[in-house]
Amino acid sequence: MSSVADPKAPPVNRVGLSVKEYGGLKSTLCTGCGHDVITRQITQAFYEMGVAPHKVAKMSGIGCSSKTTAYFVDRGHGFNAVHGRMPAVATGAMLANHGLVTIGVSGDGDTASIGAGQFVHMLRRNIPMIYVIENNGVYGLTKGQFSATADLGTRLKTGVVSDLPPIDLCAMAIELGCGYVARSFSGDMKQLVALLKGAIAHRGTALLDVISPCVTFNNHEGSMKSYKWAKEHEIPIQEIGFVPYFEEIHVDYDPGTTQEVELHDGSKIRLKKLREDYDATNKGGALALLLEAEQKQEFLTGLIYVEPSKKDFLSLLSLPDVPLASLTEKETRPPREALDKMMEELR
Amino acid sequence: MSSVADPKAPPVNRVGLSVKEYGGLKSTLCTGCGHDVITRQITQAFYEMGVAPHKVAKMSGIGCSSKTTAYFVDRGHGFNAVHGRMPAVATGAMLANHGLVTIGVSGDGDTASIGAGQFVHMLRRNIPMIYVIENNGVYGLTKGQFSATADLGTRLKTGVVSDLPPIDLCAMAIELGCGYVARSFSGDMKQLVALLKGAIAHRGTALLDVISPCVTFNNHEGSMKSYKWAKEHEIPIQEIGFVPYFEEIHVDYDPGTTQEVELHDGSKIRLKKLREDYDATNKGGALALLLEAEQKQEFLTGLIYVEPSKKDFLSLLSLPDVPLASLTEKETRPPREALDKMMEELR
Amino acid sequence: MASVVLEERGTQSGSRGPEVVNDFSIHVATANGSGSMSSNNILMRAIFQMGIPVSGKNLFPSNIQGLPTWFTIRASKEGFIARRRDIGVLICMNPETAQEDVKTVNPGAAVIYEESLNLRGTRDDVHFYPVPFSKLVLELVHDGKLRRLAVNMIYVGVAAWLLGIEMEEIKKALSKQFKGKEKAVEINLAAIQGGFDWAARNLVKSDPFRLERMNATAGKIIIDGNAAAAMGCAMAGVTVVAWYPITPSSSLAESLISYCQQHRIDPQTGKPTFAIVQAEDELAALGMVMGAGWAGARSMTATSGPGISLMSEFTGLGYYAEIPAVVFDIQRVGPSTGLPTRTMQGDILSTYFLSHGDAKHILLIPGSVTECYLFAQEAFDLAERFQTPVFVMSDLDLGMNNWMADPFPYPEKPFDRGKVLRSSEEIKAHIAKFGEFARYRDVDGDGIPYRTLPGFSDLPAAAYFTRGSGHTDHATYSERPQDYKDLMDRLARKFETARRAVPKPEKRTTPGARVGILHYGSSDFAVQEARHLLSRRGMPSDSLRVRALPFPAEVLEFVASHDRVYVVDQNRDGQMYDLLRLELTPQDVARLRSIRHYDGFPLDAETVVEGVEAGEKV
Amino acid sequence: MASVVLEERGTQSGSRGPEVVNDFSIHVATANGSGSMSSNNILMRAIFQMGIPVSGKNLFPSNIQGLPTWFTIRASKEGFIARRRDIGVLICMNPETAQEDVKTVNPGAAVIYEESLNLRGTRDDVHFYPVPFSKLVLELVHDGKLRRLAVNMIYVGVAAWLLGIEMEEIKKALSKQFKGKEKAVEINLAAIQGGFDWAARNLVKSDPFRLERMNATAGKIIIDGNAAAAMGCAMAGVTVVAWYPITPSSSLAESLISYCQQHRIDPQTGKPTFAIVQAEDELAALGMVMGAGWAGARSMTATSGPGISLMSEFTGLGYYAEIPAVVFDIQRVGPSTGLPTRTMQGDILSTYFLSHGDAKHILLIPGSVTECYLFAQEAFDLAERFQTPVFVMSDLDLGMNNWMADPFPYPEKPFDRGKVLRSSEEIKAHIAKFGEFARYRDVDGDGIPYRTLPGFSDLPAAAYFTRGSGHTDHATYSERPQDYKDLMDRLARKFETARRAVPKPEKRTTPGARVGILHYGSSDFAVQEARHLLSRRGMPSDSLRVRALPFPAEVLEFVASHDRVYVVDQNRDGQMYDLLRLELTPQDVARLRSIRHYDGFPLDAETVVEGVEAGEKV
Ligand SMILES: Cc1ncc(C[n+]2csc(CCOP(=O)(O)OP(=O)(O)O)c2C)c(N)n1
Ligand SMILES: Cc1ncc(C[n+]2csc(CCOP(=O)(O)OP(=O)(O)O)c2C)c(N)n1
Ligand code: SF4
Ligand code: SF4
Ligand SMILES: [Mg+2]
Ligand SMILES: [Mg+2]
Repeated sequence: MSSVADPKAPPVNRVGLSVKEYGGLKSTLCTGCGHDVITRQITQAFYEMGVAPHKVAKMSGIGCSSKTTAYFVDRGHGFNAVHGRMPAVATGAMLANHGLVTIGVSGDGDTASIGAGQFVHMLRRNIPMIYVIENNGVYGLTKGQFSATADLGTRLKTGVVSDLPPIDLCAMAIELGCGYVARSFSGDMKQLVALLKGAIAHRGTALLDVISPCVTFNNHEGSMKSYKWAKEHEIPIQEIGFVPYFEEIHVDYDPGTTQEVELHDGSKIRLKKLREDYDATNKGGALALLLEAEQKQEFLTGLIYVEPSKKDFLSLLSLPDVPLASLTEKETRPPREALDKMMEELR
Repeated sequence: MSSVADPKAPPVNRVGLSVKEYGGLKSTLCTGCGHDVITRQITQAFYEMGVAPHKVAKMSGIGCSSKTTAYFVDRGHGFNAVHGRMPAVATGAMLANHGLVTIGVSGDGDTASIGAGQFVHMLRRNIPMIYVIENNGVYGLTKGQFSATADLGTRLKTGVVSDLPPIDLCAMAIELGCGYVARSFSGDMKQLVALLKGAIAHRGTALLDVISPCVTFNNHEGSMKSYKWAKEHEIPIQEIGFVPYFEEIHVDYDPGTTQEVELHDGSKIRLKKLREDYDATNKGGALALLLEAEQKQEFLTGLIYVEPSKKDFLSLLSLPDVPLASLTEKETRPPREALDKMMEELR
Repeated sequence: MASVVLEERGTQSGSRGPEVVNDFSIHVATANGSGSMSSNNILMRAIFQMGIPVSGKNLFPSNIQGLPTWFTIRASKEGFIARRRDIGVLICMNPETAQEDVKTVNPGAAVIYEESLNLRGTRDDVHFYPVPFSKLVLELVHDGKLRRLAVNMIYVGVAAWLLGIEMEEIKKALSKQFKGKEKAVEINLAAIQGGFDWAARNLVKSDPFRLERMNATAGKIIIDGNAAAAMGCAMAGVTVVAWYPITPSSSLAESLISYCQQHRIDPQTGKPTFAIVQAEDELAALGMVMGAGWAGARSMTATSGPGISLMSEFTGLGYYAEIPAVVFDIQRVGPSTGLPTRTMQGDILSTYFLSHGDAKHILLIPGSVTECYLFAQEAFDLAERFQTPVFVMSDLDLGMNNWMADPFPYPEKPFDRGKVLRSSEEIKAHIAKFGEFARYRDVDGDGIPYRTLPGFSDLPAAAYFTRGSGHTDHATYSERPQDYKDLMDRLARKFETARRAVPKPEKRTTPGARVGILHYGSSDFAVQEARHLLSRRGMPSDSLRVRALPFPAEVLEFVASHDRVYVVDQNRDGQMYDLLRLELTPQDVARLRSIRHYDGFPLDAETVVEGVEAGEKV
Repeated sequence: MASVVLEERGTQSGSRGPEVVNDFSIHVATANGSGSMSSNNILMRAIFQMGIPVSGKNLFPSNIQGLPTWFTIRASKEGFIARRRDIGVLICMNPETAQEDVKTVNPGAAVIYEESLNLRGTRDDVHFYPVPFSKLVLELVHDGKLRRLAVNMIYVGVAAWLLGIEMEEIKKALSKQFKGKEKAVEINLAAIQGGFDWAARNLVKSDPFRLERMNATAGKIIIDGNAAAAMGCAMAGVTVVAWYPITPSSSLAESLISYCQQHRIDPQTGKPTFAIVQAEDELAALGMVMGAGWAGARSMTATSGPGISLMSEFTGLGYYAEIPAVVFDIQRVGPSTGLPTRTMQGDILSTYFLSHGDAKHILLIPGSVTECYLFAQEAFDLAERFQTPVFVMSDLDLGMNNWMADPFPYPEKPFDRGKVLRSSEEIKAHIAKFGEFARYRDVDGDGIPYRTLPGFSDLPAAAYFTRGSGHTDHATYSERPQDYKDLMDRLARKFETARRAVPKPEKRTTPGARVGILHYGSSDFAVQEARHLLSRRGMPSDSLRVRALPFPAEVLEFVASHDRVYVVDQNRDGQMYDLLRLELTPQDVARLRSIRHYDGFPLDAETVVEGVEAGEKV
């Protein structure tokens, strides 16, 4: 909770910044687009966590969803890359500067269709970044064709029905060893902001598959990614509380009904179970849950799987503390002796 | 069982061809390469199933493994495409001519590294083809770098150790709805040929992830894809029998210990359980099994998951019986009236 | 009140000059996704139905809702339908841009605008017509949900009154637009009529612009190039389509889907004679097309710049392994994502040389919607004849905008399926004639080998192995230097054969012309208008429109036979100009001048005129 | 017996002509993976250590074991180290190709072969030396497992005896080869000595070829271009490397890994000052490089043709969004998979124009291992200076073969990190000077803007948004025609600045020369030898080696100052010849002639001589 000095001044967070200073440009998305709701939650989460905005790297591909990185934290650097290949660009940025707090925003087309390959390898490497999929089951920016996450049997306005099974990006992520896997809904702001704060606290890829209705092309009767459908079908598996490491509150909770998980930075995420003793730290159980949800076509949300201890890619490389990007000629050009030695071996 | 007329003549299969007529060019792989063993089993399986060789389409990407399509059934057409993108080419070929019996041969690099994206979408579409991964954990043709299936902790001759988790292509396939998922070992010919015959009998993508040691770059002490390691660690989960639809034998079996599954063409695959009541038709169980194997670093082989009834991509398109490739101007150029109608709408 | 004021302005603006009849353009400024598209179509069609040559261009943003969009309708009694810089009539519906929009019009222009925008003060040399659209819509449309769209119908009515568009034709266009939807027709008609009546009661016309019936569009159609190309593909018997959505090519694939569903269902079986697949990306799309072409289908994909870049590797495979494929590139502004909704001819050079290594490709460049239809068919014949990827280089202006044309002719030419041995009989006959079947052997000197198809014949001789690596003429693997050289030389020979087979350029002459204009694709409309203007100004010119690469001999002859030839490119680097320099003799290169237009807007005649006049120092 | 017969042959073949000393090539034919590489290296190094200029070329198949491989060692007292067509000494170890191999040698050549191959009958104009290798190996090597490899050491001994290679130098080379591995040295030495002794006892020399000590290699090194380039990258302070294995570029990345592990570990922390990642494919590799370059790292990738094709889209992003990146293209024979283990300069043109839309790139073209080392460093400076992808166009011949060179100089020039504002102070100073920070504004006329780096400054002004779509000079999204045009014009201006900054061409002259030879990259060795031969035949010539694109002014001047200029391309389509035609005046284009070599083998001097002589109708 932020200390308010001047009563007229807006409240500020622990680094002394107001929520305004985490804002971005005015959105150019359709009024009511689910993506804009997510943008607001991202802004809020970065503000509440007191992340230094200039350390934020906002990576995205191409799509309406990918545009949103311009709409938050404009004191951070943004990179709107090419379609479906943002994970590689984010990986490169993190290699150059592991001090960045990187958030990738992508769409279901950007990730599950053209981007499936890079998505797989980002997860395998466990690149330390938050990866948000603004999932509306269609290609919004190209006017509403089905993406690879379109639900079986869902219908476009044109009447076309999706006859291929959707790719469950959460299941895929868990399968590939991702240590923070959540599904949410842009209509469920309270849950979403908690999950985002947890993602900021996690070290490694934090995946959020957020159902985010496309009001223009996929929000009608018969769509299974509409606000209406999602609202009616959402089944949260937990009530999610988040206790940041920098806040010293001790509320007791009942371990029987609530699971507490300590994250990399010391923050704690509290999962009040709404589904009889579901253990979010059990990989097998998580996969089973998703399979069951798929078979029953249930729309489950919450922190599906969490495993905070897994090593991320950068620590495997044992990089120096100074970011590689900060190294200068002094540190990176070998001395004359080194060259002489190399030459000697070639004589 | 082939009927032998002239005692001197070689035995022939039900379409009257000898096994020789399913052969190909001489292999140019290293002597002892696991891939050559697989080539022989493929030859044998096509022979025993009596597949018309000229109907066979042999698709591959780039790699030592991908070269092998030239070494069997050279009365079929082969297509050695580009690296990692063979699934798309195979998909196109099947769209043009669904009468082809298509087998794709790929490597772990070709499939799990550069090919991950197309692999995912081939599985999602359930393209009717046999997809064999000759998995040696390295890029053989480029001299032995790790691929994305290299096991955690495995070591190259150079001493480099793999510190990323391997991608389990079988788990991925099951996750993505593949209806025939098997893991085998090129050293286990009996099992492999049975699985291949089952794959020919299946309609839809039939995935075989075959551990196939690279004797030149990954067959040393410390490698977890060497003949030695595989031989010592292989744990078959079933003993596999195959009864082709064209053979009328009735052997009784004990449903308690053996699971019989009828495949698309009427053939039956018999799974004599070696692992206490493992049910290969249970998706959840299959995923759990693979997860357990991963955690224990067990090398399980057999038919891990089978679901013969799932619709393949071509039937979803309800294509005509005549292959599209056979259609002529007569069937494919709309009549004058059609054009007139289109013009009318534009006046 | 307004009207009075207006009259005065009208007088002041001193433009009681001569009437301007059937020769001006109407510019409608709205916000994207505000549903003005139908209104604009109705305006355009009504004018068209009055027998007046017309064209409609949509200048839209890469956005789904909210950003500014402009629609320009050009009426031209002389039949010029290129973009025109000067705006006669402006309809301001977008508060965001109104101030800017007014600045862009010519003195004497008519400006219809939402009253509350208060534009009157901004200029005193134009005719202002303030209209209380937001008030009117409340009276005219009772269902609140419909108002956002219906308000656009009101300006149709106002414009109809102001310019003399016949209400009968408006009604016809309206019911065509909402075919079958009675309710919609009714509501929108009320709005249009309401706008018309209000204008009649409250406005006094002071501007010179008027439309009157003539007879220059009888029997003609209006269509966009992508729909025309799709129609051509359907008529060409395409059987396998793999695509990935990308602006401005998506509508080609989507029109193709609907044409095929209507006209490509087998009457006997009721089954489709085609398969259309939305691929996961462009690499996969072309990969599928390659597989299908190899297996004997007529296969195609449609994309734009970024997709072309991703197709580079597979294109090289198609060139080297000789696999037929048709690729439509509906060009937009690059490089990279660039301006996805703006037009350019920016991929000509990189597509001609697409792929690493030595490779050159056949490019067809349609210059009208009719050619989009014809070249789509030509492309499949050439792809199968030459067993190689063929690119149809359209662009956003041609592909997504509305163009007038004569009805398309029914194809008389039978399909050319190329040198395919489709059965054991044909293979046996081939062997009898040539001794054997060798997949990559040039048996008759044109550089084109024969091919068989997988699964079509059980003769052992029928099978061959396709690969992107070195191969002999028997399609067996080879690293022999001579085998490689022979193959590459034959491919070069095949390309020379193609030079004689691709569509010849289109030449237009004016007596006494010493200078020529060489252009291609959608530039034709502006270039022909420019020639007209140049002639008027005493500078006759000939023009040659390149319709395909490699250049047929006629192209070189045209250059050789003119003092100076102005090459018109819609790109920064003069890509066609460069390609010409690679094939012309030094003497002829000396005749070339380069005119380049690259701001994302379609080319207009003035730009060409200015370029030529600058060069000729008039 | 053998020897006697041989003597007769020797006599008969009547080649008791003059001795050929230190000027011939040795051709070793073996099977791939048979472990002959070490033997060949030892032969080459021993000759090198005798002070004789030498080069070694490996002609290997795209296969790991079993297919034929040839290794050619050229000794040249004059220091010519290009490929040479005629073979003086042939060592036949591969039964598969022996018959063919013998046909390829010149009359009078010496042929060492495995006795059992029975080649004697095949020709009577060469000197045959049958050697019972398989028998000998049984006697000489007791450990059966080692015989497959050791048999190759025997021919080293035989050749040493036959050609007069000093055993002392052989021993030195041997222990260098198996540094530290005592046992291996011992066993192999036994085999070599055994071969030597057997030859001394059983052969009688009848051929004219001999090697004798001279002093032309003192202090020189032998290295392949990929190792040299890797060394350059390590010295250039590369910090992020992302690569995907592909022949012939893999060894660049792999050498870089080992050089970095040895020389790029921070002595204080013991941690690496670099990150090298094996990406999942080339799209990802360049994507990572882009991300790293954007974030401030010196980042690079290495690939070959197919990878270049896959990098097309990201390259366009780098050009348009202005992101530094270094890409090594070790060219091999394309298109498609082509001949992966053969050499060509086939990607020059497509890489120069890589990406859809208008784009041109800086290409550096090293012509020696020394330049591989130097240009690797130059590339990082240029990439950061011009904020764009820079391509280093090497090839398989240069990259994977062994070349003699003087030791590389230690870099004196400090890094050029380009216009980067690395701290709040620098940003404030910039704002003070220019009023504000605008990421894409050209503040000083060279077309190059300033940039900041993510995370380096908390000034709100420091942050900007990078995108591949249209943008203003403030890096905000824009579709305004003028913004687009301004950006593209500035990029063209920046490219002109680069024209003045890239390495100038290297000119060599001969008094009285009227003709010039213009070439690039690995062609230099053959071209300089060709000039030598041409002069001898009375035709002096100058040469200009292009070392970078865009062409510096000197290139145009060279052409203008010669009657005829022969452009030497190692590709089918004369790619550099074409690029020149795009920039020269018509008069100068008329001076150009094109010489093209494209069979996958390295260029040799004869080809150039023949080309020039044909053109000059000598
Ligand atoms: C290489 C390439 N292919 C195609 C496109 C066209 N395109 C732009 S966005 C998009 C899909 C966006 O869908 P999604 O990622 O779900 O984002 P959404 O708009 O639905 O939020 C496509 C296909 C492109 N920009 N680049
Ligand atoms: C686009 C592209 N990148 C890289 C290569 C080089 N390359 C050829 S094969 C191969 C990997 C092969 O590994 P795998 O698929 O496992 O087959 P294996 O040789 O191990 O059987 C690579 C990287 C290529 N041919 N094309
Ligand atoms: S089109 Fe859909 S996804 Fe795109 S902005 Fe509009 S509502 Fe959002
Ligand atoms: S390198 Fe390995 S994979 Fe390739 S052929 Fe040899 S053994 Fe087989
Ligand atoms: Mg979407
Ligand atoms: Mg492998």
